[in-house]
Order: sequence, then structure tokens, then C-alpha cells
Amino acid sequence: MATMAQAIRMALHYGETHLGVTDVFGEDVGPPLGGVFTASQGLKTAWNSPLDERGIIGTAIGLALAGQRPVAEIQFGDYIFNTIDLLKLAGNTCWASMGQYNLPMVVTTIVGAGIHGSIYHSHSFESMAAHIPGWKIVLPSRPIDAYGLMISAIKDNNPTMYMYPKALIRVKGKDLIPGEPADERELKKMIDAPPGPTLYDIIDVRSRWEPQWPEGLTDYQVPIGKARIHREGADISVITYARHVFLAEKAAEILKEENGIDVEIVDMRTLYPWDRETVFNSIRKTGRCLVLNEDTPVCNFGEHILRTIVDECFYELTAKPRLLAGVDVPGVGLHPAYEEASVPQINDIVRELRGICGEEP
Amino acid sequence: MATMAQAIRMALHYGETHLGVTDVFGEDVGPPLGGVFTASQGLKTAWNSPLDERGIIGTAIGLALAGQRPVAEIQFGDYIFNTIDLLKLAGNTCWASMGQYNLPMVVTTIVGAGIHGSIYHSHSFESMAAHIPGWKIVLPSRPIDAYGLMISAIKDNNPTMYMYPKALIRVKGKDLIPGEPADERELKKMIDAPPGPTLYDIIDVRSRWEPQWPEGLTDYQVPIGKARIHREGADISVITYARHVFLAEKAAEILKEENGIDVEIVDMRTLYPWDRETVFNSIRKTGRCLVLNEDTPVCNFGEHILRTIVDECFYELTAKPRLLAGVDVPGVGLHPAYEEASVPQINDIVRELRGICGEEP
Amino acid sequence: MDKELKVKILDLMIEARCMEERMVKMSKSTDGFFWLGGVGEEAFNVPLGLLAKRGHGLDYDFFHFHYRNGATMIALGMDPADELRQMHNRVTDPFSGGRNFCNHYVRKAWNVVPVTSTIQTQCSVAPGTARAQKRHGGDGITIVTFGDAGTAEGDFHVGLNWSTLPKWELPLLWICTNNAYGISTPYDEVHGQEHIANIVAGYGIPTKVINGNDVEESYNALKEAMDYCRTERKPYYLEAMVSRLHGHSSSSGANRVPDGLEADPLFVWIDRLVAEEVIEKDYFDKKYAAETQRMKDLLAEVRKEPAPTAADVFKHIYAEA
Amino acid sequence: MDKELKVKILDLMIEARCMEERMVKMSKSTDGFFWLGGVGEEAFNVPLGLLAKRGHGLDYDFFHFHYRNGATMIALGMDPADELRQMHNRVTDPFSGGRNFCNHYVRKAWNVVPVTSTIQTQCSVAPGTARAQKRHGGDGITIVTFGDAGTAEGDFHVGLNWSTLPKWELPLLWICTNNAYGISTPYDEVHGQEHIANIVAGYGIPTKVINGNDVEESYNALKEAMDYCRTERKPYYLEAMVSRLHGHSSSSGANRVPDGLEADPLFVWIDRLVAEEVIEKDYFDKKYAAETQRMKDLLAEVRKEPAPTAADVFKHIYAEA
Ligand SMILES: Cc1ncc(C[n+]2csc(CCOP(=O)(O)OP(=O)(O)O)c2C)c(N)n1
Ligand SMILES: Cc1ncc(C[n+]2csc(CCOP(=O)(O)OP(=O)(O)O)c2C)c(N)n1
Ligand SMILES: [Mg+2]
Ligand SMILES: [Mg+2]
Repeated sequence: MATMAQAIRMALHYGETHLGVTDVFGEDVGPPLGGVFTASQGLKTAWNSPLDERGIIGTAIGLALAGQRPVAEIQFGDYIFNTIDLLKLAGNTCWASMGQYNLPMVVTTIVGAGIHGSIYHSHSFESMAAHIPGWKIVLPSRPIDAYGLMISAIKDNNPTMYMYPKALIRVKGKDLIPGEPADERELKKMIDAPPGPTLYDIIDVRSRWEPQWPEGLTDYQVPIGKARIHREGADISVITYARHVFLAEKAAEILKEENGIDVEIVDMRTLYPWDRETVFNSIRKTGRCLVLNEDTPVCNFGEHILRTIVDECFYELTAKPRLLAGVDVPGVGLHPAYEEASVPQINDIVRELRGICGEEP
Repeated sequence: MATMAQAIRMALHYGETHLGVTDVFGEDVGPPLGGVFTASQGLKTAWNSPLDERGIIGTAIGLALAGQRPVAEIQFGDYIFNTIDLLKLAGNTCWASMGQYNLPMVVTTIVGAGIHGSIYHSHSFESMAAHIPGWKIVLPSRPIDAYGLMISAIKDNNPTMYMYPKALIRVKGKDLIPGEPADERELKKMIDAPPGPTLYDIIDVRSRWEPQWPEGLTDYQVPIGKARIHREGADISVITYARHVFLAEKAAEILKEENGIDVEIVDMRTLYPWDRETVFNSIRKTGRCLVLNEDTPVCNFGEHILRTIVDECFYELTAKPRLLAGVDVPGVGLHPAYEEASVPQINDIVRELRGICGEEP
Repeated sequence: MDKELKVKILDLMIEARCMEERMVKMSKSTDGFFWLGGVGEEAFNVPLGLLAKRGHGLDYDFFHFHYRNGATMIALGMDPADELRQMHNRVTDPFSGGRNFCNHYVRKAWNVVPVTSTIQTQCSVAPGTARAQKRHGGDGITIVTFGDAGTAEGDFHVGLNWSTLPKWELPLLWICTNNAYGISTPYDEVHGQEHIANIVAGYGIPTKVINGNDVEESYNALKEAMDYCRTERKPYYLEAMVSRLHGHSSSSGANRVPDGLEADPLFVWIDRLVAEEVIEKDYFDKKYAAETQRMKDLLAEVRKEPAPTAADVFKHIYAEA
Repeated sequence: MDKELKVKILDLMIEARCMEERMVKMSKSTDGFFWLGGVGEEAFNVPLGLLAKRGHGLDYDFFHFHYRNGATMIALGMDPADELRQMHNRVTDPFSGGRNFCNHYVRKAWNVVPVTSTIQTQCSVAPGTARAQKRHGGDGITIVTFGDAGTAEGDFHVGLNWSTLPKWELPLLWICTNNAYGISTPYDEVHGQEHIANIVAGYGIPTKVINGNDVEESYNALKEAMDYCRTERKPYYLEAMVSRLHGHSSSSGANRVPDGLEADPLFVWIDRLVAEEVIEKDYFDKKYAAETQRMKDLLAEVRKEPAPTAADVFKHIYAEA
């Protein structure tokens, strides 16, 4: 099965050949590298930008104003924070112009910890992003969702922030993307650019390389605004996304085994506008909930979810709802002891879930 | 009594003469204007920076690294959003260097709606600011707090975000700042720079002007991290700050009059690290709470407060806690119909308070 | 420049001036909350509008204006009533439905992209439209305007850099209207270069500094600059020294600056045309009176138009599907 | 340059090289997660450290490094064990207690301010320390280093502008080590100017482009540049063309680039010193073997030092009161 990087690459290929994508650009996004996480290898519209995030976002806005459909990459979510004013402008363009201009642009960026990225390659961005009105925001956890959400993001006529988790970028999916060859080695041979020991070798070998795109790719979409139940359960709902879907899954197995507690896991997929119905239905069913993510905890996106749950489901809750997020420190430190104590781990999730389920109202 | 602008000015004067403040700078902060809101008139360390927020924050960091004590102004909170990466760096400097470097710097900026400021002179910043670890954040509502918090911010050895509300900058206080002359006309004559019909006149007349600072100014401090009870009440707690302290006060009067409901108002003053004790005590007393501010509602600072209240006081609440914040739109529109429908007004507060008090658990 | 064109420019300058003066008055009454605009830049801004290629799409010019381009919009053909609508924040304001400050234009039919209050961000955005035009071909160009103080922002460098990338030099006309102030801060206090153009030259972009209070000099320089961008498909930088006759904005009173301290390009032009016997001595007085009255009448009509309502707040957060 | 100095520079270059090579190895084992550093910049970076004025406070130089200044730190007197501590993220790492990537130095006693991962932000910060020095007087200067690609960021303009303000020209030495790449993107693809220096010259800052693989050229240019900043109290810009011998970082393998494609400044220098008969032919082999062994031994010691624990996470969020 495709990895998330391959899924994104195929969706971008579909976008540039079928959906009018004109530019896929950013730092090291074009040849020879095709993105530091390989998500834009072999694309005919991919190009290398200057090392300048403000220029990348600004140019994406300008291209969209001119009727193009750009997909702009910020190499790491950690480096998007010098563009917040521009993101705000992109988000208010339609509203401030009374609907005259809308911006069909996608910004992609990789987020989160889990690869020993130290202080500046571990950042989350969802809490700040969701605070900026006018954007749609997605953050898939599985290759198939990564594909389907990219197609939806490209088709959407609004600025869309497409984040994806560093820790899952090379993880293979369990579901075949429509059109994807069943044999993953074949896929690799078709669309992964050949490696080389140094940049010089890579430049050399790739100058003669052309991808062979699978022919049956479709416009398979995951609609923006639709969550999914990753695991059904009766006793408590975990509302989460990205990497923590799978950490929650491991925790759920432990709880099943050791406590007989049946955990439901909601993978939000879209963070804005989010799927209130799926989230509320799950919580109404279980009466308990844990909101889970790895961003820092003050003005955390999960606090927004939690507040909304209190608003909508307060009298249906049988235990107080909780947030488990990253700790309130200025960065994720390099040594694993730092990272493990900063970002929710399986044990932490187990402990929180047990706590909530053990609570007497 | 002094206005907030005068209070800040006096505190900065005290800072540059007694507390080692070396630089008060920003766009139009020096002569002749002394700040577009007059908060730095007559200061001997005030100077005009280039029109460049990144340079302002960067230089403040550099000055602080060199052992200076800068106070840097961003002319409007609306224009701070291109510096978030630098604010994050300032906030992680101490932690990332294992305590080697700390940054004794203050960033001041004016925030909020209420002066028909349209899309780009009405922004709130507290939600994003509070999401950045390593900073202390204050936002006074009264001139005396503005003075006392500025003294504390200057003395603090950490980066401090000192916000103040546009709508209250010219409102006079009810409490005399220690050292402030009792006659407000006298104060005006002493420390307000003379006006002029045009910039040319202002330059001319101010080139011959010198302020006469009140002699008895003290290092009166409002400790960072201490809220205050603005109005005592028994039935419901409003947790708020800045302009909404006074809007809540008006709403409280209406509720007293019309419903016999006794509202307690907590003016947080410090947003980070905030005064959990005062907030929780109030809520434990009343059993009900409304968190109130004007920032947009997704990942709103009030959601953080609310989540913490749910964490700490859930089983003591007799009604579900609520947030009343600005609406989720990309800006505050210019026409009053927009502004009134975007930012909580007295009527909205009354309605929410009645709703919570009328709610049956 | 023929006689007809000279008078046309004069007429447009008067029209723009009267519109702005009406707005200044509105800002001092209950008709408007805040004014800022381009009084003192008309000699440059009118030729800019006249020479541009107005229309929709990549074959036409894209405009990334700042908040002093009212005269350019007039020269492009804007009905001044539209600007009064914005000033009076009517829902009929065709640019922002009463949401934004005056002089914050948006007109998609003319490629006028949204004027934003954030100084200099237009310099990071403009390479986007210009890049689309470079790829498209034709002779449409992107025009971006800004003040002198704003060039301190990093976005200025961003824009210059992106317009000079190898193989992607962009048909982008950079225009700085240098009035020697940023609000209250004099140019000489915060710029170490005699002209901003000195910096721009380092990128390899052709530059020219002109007297923006001179209609003919402005017209000719703009023509040359636009021709270059249109045919070479490369960037060009023009710095026009201009006046700021009503100060920065209504925040500082918007009063007319003391006589003689800043040249008034309108009177410079009138004097020239009178001396050249292109117009009669009383031409201006008549025209000015008529335009003043016209603006008054337009405002009277605009006042009757509907205001936004609370329900309008939520319109257009997202694009219609 | 006397013989003694020549050999001293050589020794430091070898020491730095061996330290970095040890770290490259560590990044391929369980001893470290990630490497990036300055292999290929030693001919420039060692003289930089030797010529600087090391100490604490405004009378000494301030350093705003990027992540390729290991050789400069060695020349300033750093014990390579400290760098291995950071690479091995020990809590004994004196720069960040095991929190940050290697080559992210901080040493307050030497005015080495925190190296940040965010490219080019140091250019917006450096004017702050330089401004304090300008006010203070003396001959301390601020030195800031960065790569070629990073100059595309707006912060580059910000820094250049703030260092040339009227009456506040700053004693600030701008240093670009130009290795012709930003990760995988060649200089020629994203820069329209032959040298970044072309842009800088527009600000009125003296500039010089040199061969950073040549020790003597580097030493002399640095001396001249520093003298200028120290005595004139004004900015200067130096662009050193350098090599990147192990690629960008361990993300792309950190393998040694194919022979002959990039000059190795260490061998250039050895060949010169052998030709000049300053050293014997086998000098390098011996020294290199000894330093390689020393780094191995240091690492063995460092490995025994304690790792951070969960409790360390919350230390130093705020300054001690
Ligand atoms: C990013 C940003 N910072 C600050 C402001 C506040 N502001 C509005 S206009 C202005 C001065 C602009 O001066 P200049 O660029 O010379 O243009 P001018 O007004 O003189 O035409 C300032 C500081 C702003 N609008 N945006
Ligand atoms: C603001 C920011 N954007 C992107 C990155 C990711 N990044 C790290 S190094 C690098 C390339 C830097 O190239 P250059 O400035 O030439 O320095 P060199 O590595 O060649 O010495 C990039 C893009 C970053 N660290 N910071
Ligand atoms: Mg100006
Ligand atoms: Mg480089």
C-alpha cells in the first residue's frame, strides 16, 4: 500500500492533470528532491522557491488572485509562524471583498513530533491555524484520507491548510487508494525517484528519470468536514486526529485487555469546519470523552472542541470531559526523555482514559 | 485622574529613570508624536523605529540579549502577526539555552475593537499570545493597573507582552496613582505634549516642549499573576478583562435591577500565568460562570479558562459554564452594525447571564 | 502630450481632489469614521490610471494598490459615488459592503485586488499575479504601489527578490510614492539611503526617481516604465516624490498643511496650463465648484442608501460553492 | 601571516574537521539523531574565531551564528567534548542540556547568543546587540553568519536596513558563507544576482566577495572587515564562497561529496603549507589520526554522562527570579 507521501504525490499528480493545479512549489519542492519528505517527486508543475516563507504564501495568494490553483508548501510547520499575517489576509480576502475574490489555494505543511526533530522540527500548528478565520483545515492520519482530502482541498475554492503528520509520512496504509497498483513494490518503482548517496548523484540520476503514474487514479474525495470512526466503542470517546489516532488505538487495546473498557476513537480528519455531528453522536453514546492531541495546552485546539462539547452535551456527560495535550513548555527537546515527557504517549492516554472512566459523578 | 495613556507614560518615565529601561521604541514612538496613542510622549529614551515590526521585535530581543531593558511597541496589535516566529523565539530563549540567556524585554501593543477601527484596527491578540510559551501576558483595564503592571513588566526578567485596550486608552481612572497630582488638569499640563493642527505645527511647538514629570511617582506594582474582584456578587461569576470588565459591569447593573441577580466580576489583569485561585474561588462561591472576551471564538483564550474550570470545578458547577466571545468571522467590519454584531455588547452579556442563571441542571 | 490629454488629466485631478476633500469633510462629521487618501499625489496617480490597461484577467494589468490611489481609480473610470459609499460604510459600497476603510478598493472586473491595511504585504503578493502573467504571455503587467516608510518591511525585499529570479523575471512595476514621511516619522530619520531606489538597484532592476508633482514627468516616466515591463517582461522600479497635503490621515486631523511647505501638484499643473494657454484663468474655479457640488450631491444620494445589518456579518466568509 | 599562526590555523582546522567527522559517524549510529555542520567551511571559520574578541559584555564581540560555525567555536576555544555532548543530547550539554540539535551553540560567557533553527531570524536580532554596542562605545562588534539561500528571507533586508539607519550605523559584520546551495536548490535557480553582495551594496554597505576556501584570503579579509567595524562603528558585508563537503545534513545522508566536485579547504591549506615547507608531508596524517582518536575518546567519556530525565523538561521556562 502507498505511504502518505506517495498518496499525496499521487493526489497532486491527479490535481495537476485533472483539476487545474498550476503550481506546486516551496523550498526544495521541485527537482531534484521533490520535497524533503518526497511528496512532490516527479510532478510536472513542481518548482523550487527561494528560501522564504513569506514569499511562498504571498505568491500563492497572488497566483490564486490571478485565477491559478496553487499548492504551496511550507517545508516544516515549524517555519510557518512568520506568515501568520499573510494567512490572516488570505482568510479574510473573500469576506473583506464581499465575495469578489476567493482564493483557491492549498498550503501544505508537515507537523508534529515523533521523529526526534528537536525544538524546531516538532511543532504543531493546528491551534493557531484554527484561530484564523476563513480557512479550511485538514490533517489526515491515513494515506487514503491524505489522498481524498488533497483532492477535496484542491477542488475547494477557499484557502485550505493541509497539514500532515511527520511521524506518519512513511507509514503504509491499509486501504488501497482507487487506482493504486496492488503491489507496493511496483508502486515504488513507478513513482519513487531513484536515490543516490549525495546530492550530486541524485541530480545526475534523476535528470534521466520520469515517473510512471498509475493510470486509474480517480478523483476519490474525502469530503472536508467529515470525521470518521476509527474504532467503535461503547464506554468512552477519544476525539483526536493525526498520529494520536494510532496511539489512542494502542491505548484502547490495553484498556480492553486490562480493564474491559471499550473505547471509541474519532479521527477528526478535518479540523475546521469540523464534524460536530459525528463527535457529538459519539459522546452522546458513551457519555465520556477525552480530547487528545500534541499541541501545547494553552489555547489548544482541543480546548475549542471541549468547550463546544460542554456547550452541546453538558447534561449528557456522565464524567467530566478532559483534554490530554502536550505540556506547556517552549519546545520539544531532542533527547527522547524530553519528547516523551512533552507529548502524550500511550501510557498517558491509558492513564487519562482510566481516570475518566473511574470517575464518579 | 490619569488616563491609561498617561498612566503608561508615567510608568515608562519611572522605568527609564529608576528601573534601567534603556529604549522605548517603535513606529512613531519618539518625538514629535510620542506614540499614535500618546503613551510615550516626553520620554527621554523614546525613539522612532523604521516601519518594520520584525525589526522592532528582533531588535528588542537583541537589546535584551545584550543586557539592555527595552520596551518595544507594535503600533497596533493588528500588525503583530508577522512576528509570531520571533515571539516564539523570545519565548523559548531561556528554555532552549538552559537558562543561560533570559530576555528582560517588554512588548506593548494596543488591542481590541470599540473605536470604529474596521478590519485592521480592531484585532484581539490574547488567544495567539497565550499559545506562545515562555511569555508573561498582561492586559489591564484601569489606569492604575496599567501603571502597576508596567512597573512589574519592566522589572520582570522574562519577555512580557503588555497589551492595552484601544477603547479604554483615553478613559480616566477612579484611583489616584501614587505620585499622581490630584488635579487632572494639572497633570495634563505637566505631561501631555502640546497639540497642533498639522504635523508641521506639532514638530514646531514640541521642539520647545519639555514634560514636567510628577515628582512623587513610585514603583507601585500590580503583581503579574494577580486578578482582582471588580464587583462582588453571589450568583454568577464573569471571568473577563480589558474593555469587557466595564461592559460586564453595566450588564450586572441591569441584572441586579431587573432580575435581582447578583453578578461577580473578575478582572483577570494577567492572562498568563493567570490567577487560578481568584478565578476558582469566585466560581466555587457562585457555582456559575461566564467567560467573556472579544477575540474570535475558535481556540479562544476563554476556551482555555473554561477548560481549566471544567478540570478544576466541574462537580461544583450548578450550571454549565459558558463562553461569550466575538463571532467567528474574519474581521470586525467598519459599520457599527458589523461591529455590534461581531463583538459582545451589553445586551449579549445580559442575555447570556440570564440564560446561565435560568438553566436547570 | 496633446492639449486634450492635458485637460483630461486636469479634469481627473480636480475630480479626485474634490472627492477626497468631500471625504475629509465626512470624516469630521457623522458621515464617516476615518479618512486617509491621496491628496497631493494626483499628478502621478492620474497618469498611472490613464496609462494602465484596464480589464479582467491575465491580459490586463493587475493592481496592488495602497490606500492613496483614489485618483488612480478615478482615472481608471471609477464613479466617485462608489468611494463615498465606502467612506459612508453603506452596504452598497461595491468594494467591501461597508466593512473596510475608505480607499480600500477591490474591483475584480478591473483586476484591482483587495487593498489591505497591512503595510507592504502587497509586495509579497504581487509576484503571484505577475508570475501568472509571465507564464501567460501577452502584455499585461502587475502594478504595485506603496509608500516610502513601508519599504522598511521585509516584504519589500521579498517582492524584489521574487521578481528577479532566474528565468522568471517578472513583468512587475514597483511604484513608491515617496512623501518623505511615515505618519510622523521623517524619511531622513529612518532611511540611510538617499533614495529607496538605491536599494532596488542592487537587485539589477532598472530604477528611476522622479518629481511626482509634475504631471508630464510622471506621465512620461510611467509610460517608459510600463513599456519596459510590457515588452521586456521584466521588473522596473519608479520612485515618485510626492506631497501629503492633508497629513497622514484623519487620526492626526487631516487638516491642510500650511501653505508653501509642500507643493500642490494640482496648482502646479493649473499654473502650467494657464501659462501655456491651454486653459483660461477661471477654468479651475468653475470646474472645482462644479465637482465640489457634484460630490455633495452624490453624498446626498449615498446617504439614502441602505446600511449593513447584523445579518450581513456572516456573508462571504467562504466562497459561494 | 607567520609560520606559527599558519600551523595554529591548520591545527584548529583539523580539530574541527575531526569533531565534525565524529558527529557524522554518530548520526549514523545510535549516538545521535541528526547532524548538520560546517565541514568545508574551516578555512574561513577558523580565522573568524581567531580574530574575534572573545568575552562577556558590550566590550566584546557578539556572535549570532548559524549551524555551520563549529570550527569558529573551536577557534574560540571550545572543548569539542561540549559539542559531542550536544550531539549525544546529554544533560551535560552546556548549550542546551540535550534539548537542541548539534551546532546550536549558546555560551553567554563568550557572547555567543542562541543559535536558532529558524533561518535568517538572526539578521533581525543582531541589530539589537550592535545597537547596544554602538551606544556603549569601545571596539566590540556584532558578528552574524548565515548561508546564501537564507538571504531570500525578509529578515535579511530588515537587518541590513536597521544597520544603516541615519546616526545609527551599526558596528555589525554581516557574513554570508555561500556554498551555492540551500539544501537541494542551486544558487543559480533562485538568485538573480551574481553575488548576494550586489544587493547589499545598494544599502551603502561596503562589501567584499572572497574565496572562503583560502585561509589567507579569508584571514586578511576578515581582519580588514573587523577593523572597519571596530573603528568606523559601521556595518560591513563579507561573502565567502565555501564548500559543503558532507551535503546539507544527515537527512540527505551526510555522505562525503564525490572527489573533485568541491574544493576541500583543509587539503588546499595542507598542500600550501607543505609547498611552503612550513610543515612536513606527514604532519597532517599524524595530527589527523591523533585528533580522530581524541574525538573517539571524548565520545567514550561523554557517553557515560547522564541523560536528561522527564523532570528536566520544566526547567528554565522562565528566568530564575
Ligand atoms: C504592517 C503595518 N504596520 C503598521 C501600520 C500602521 N501604519 C499605517 S500607515 C503607516 C505609515 C505608512 O507610511 P508610508 O509607507 O510612507 O506611506 P504613506 O502613508 O506615507 O503614503 C503606518 C505605520 C500598518 N498599517 N501596517
Ligand atoms: C525559516 C526556515 N525555513 C526553512 C528552514 C529549513 N532549512 C534548514 S537549512 C535550509 C537551507 C539553508 O540554506 P543556506 O541558507 O544556503 O545555508 P546552508 O545550509 O547552505 O549553509 C532550509 C531550507 C529553516 N530551518 N528555517
Ligand atoms: Mg510616506
Ligand atoms: Mg547555502
